[in-house]
Amino acid sequence: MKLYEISKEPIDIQAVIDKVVQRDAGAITTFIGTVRELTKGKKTLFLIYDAYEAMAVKKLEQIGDEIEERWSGASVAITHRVGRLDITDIAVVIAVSTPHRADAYDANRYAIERIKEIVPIWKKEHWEDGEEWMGNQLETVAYPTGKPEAGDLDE
Amino acid sequence: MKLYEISKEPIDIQAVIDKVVQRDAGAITTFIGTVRELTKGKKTLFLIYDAYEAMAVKKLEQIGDEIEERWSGASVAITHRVGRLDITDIAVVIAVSTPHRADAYDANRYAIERIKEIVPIWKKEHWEDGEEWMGNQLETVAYPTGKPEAGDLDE
Amino acid sequence: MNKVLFFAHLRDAVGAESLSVAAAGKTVAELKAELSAQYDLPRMETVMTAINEEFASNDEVISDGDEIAFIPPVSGG
Amino acid sequence: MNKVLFFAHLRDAVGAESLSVAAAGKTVAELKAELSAQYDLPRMETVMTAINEEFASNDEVISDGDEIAFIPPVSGG
Repeated sequence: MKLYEISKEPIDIQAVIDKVVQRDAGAITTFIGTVRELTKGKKTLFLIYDAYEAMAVKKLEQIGDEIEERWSGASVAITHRVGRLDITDIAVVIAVSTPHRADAYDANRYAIERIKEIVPIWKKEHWEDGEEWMGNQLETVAYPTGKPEAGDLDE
Repeated sequence: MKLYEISKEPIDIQAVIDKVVQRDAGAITTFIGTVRELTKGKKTLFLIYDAYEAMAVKKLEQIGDEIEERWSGASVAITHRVGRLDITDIAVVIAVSTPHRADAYDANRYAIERIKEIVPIWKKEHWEDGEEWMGNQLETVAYPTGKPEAGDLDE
Repeated sequence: MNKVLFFAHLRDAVGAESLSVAAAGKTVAELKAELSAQYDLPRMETVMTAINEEFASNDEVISDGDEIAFIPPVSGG
Repeated sequence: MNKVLFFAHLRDAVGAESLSVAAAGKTVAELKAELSAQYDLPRMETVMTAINEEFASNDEVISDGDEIAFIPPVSGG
């Protein structure tokens, strides 16, 4: 069973959830990232996601390891879609199970924030009047050393 | 489509999620409450959930209304199971969609905390050496006026 | 007449899911006291009351036909 | 030889998914400068680098056979 996947096919949410079911978990949270039509008033037609697949899987695994270290008893599975996605299509599913519910929310949220920092996946937005590769940190963060800061990678 | 349900049958997670899909939502969170085997070192064999069904549905609706008022653009669906549940069975599924992800986590967590306060559903734990109706606030909170405080009901 | 519903450990104590009681004109507190005298109802200070599926205060007056429910501390989720 | 991978807007700028380059002995910074001179690579100060699928510093030295990837700011999730 692969806990961390990059998928060219639509993501089966239930299949991701099934990977984290455990007898000592009382809570499972999932985060489902979907393609939103309007961003800052601009209408998206569709998206293309591309990934550096081998490294992306490694970085998802790293995020899972970070979570299991930080939240005792946590179990994690993440699948990220690549290719063309239309409005309301699912880009990512994160499932986290923990013994108690507060941890399931916190650990899940940590996962999505980390994905947006260190997992090599890019989206290209297509609008009626153009298209562009998006970068969350585009022109707002520079990496003078060529890699993210230690805090980003190891925290 | 019923957004708030009490179900005697196993809950179809995907069906609950489908109810909150919207073109302007970029995030869906789900909370899945499952039956945990160990609680404070004691081994649960199975649970029975019982509900005051008509009122429980109303109170779930109230929670949904509270969320939609507090988190702009949020959409909510909740199904709670009743009857006998075994270890890892699903007791409750809460799905919340919002335009942005932070709200989807916060609103979802609000829902589960409110369920534990105001929705008339009870669980009976069965162990090897006995059984007991559980109350989260059992003997820790009294209701001298006969109902929860205004803050609990109206906040 | 009024239907009075019991749940969880109260149902076990009463031995019935509901009782038919003439409670019109009584307050919730009076009905609670009356039933506590007839049945061994434990921890009534932790029990909430609903009239017609809405939480009600101890001093609310019951009308004929109202459905009353005693709501022990809930444990859903 | 080294395989150098490009993604997102860098791939559009280079016009190829990857190039085969002799980069052994060079630092990441040197390779970046060299490729920037040949291609119009925008916003390289925001681009991270990976060697063999792990983030690497600008001063890391490339060995023969290492797979190099230039990682623009990511936008998954």
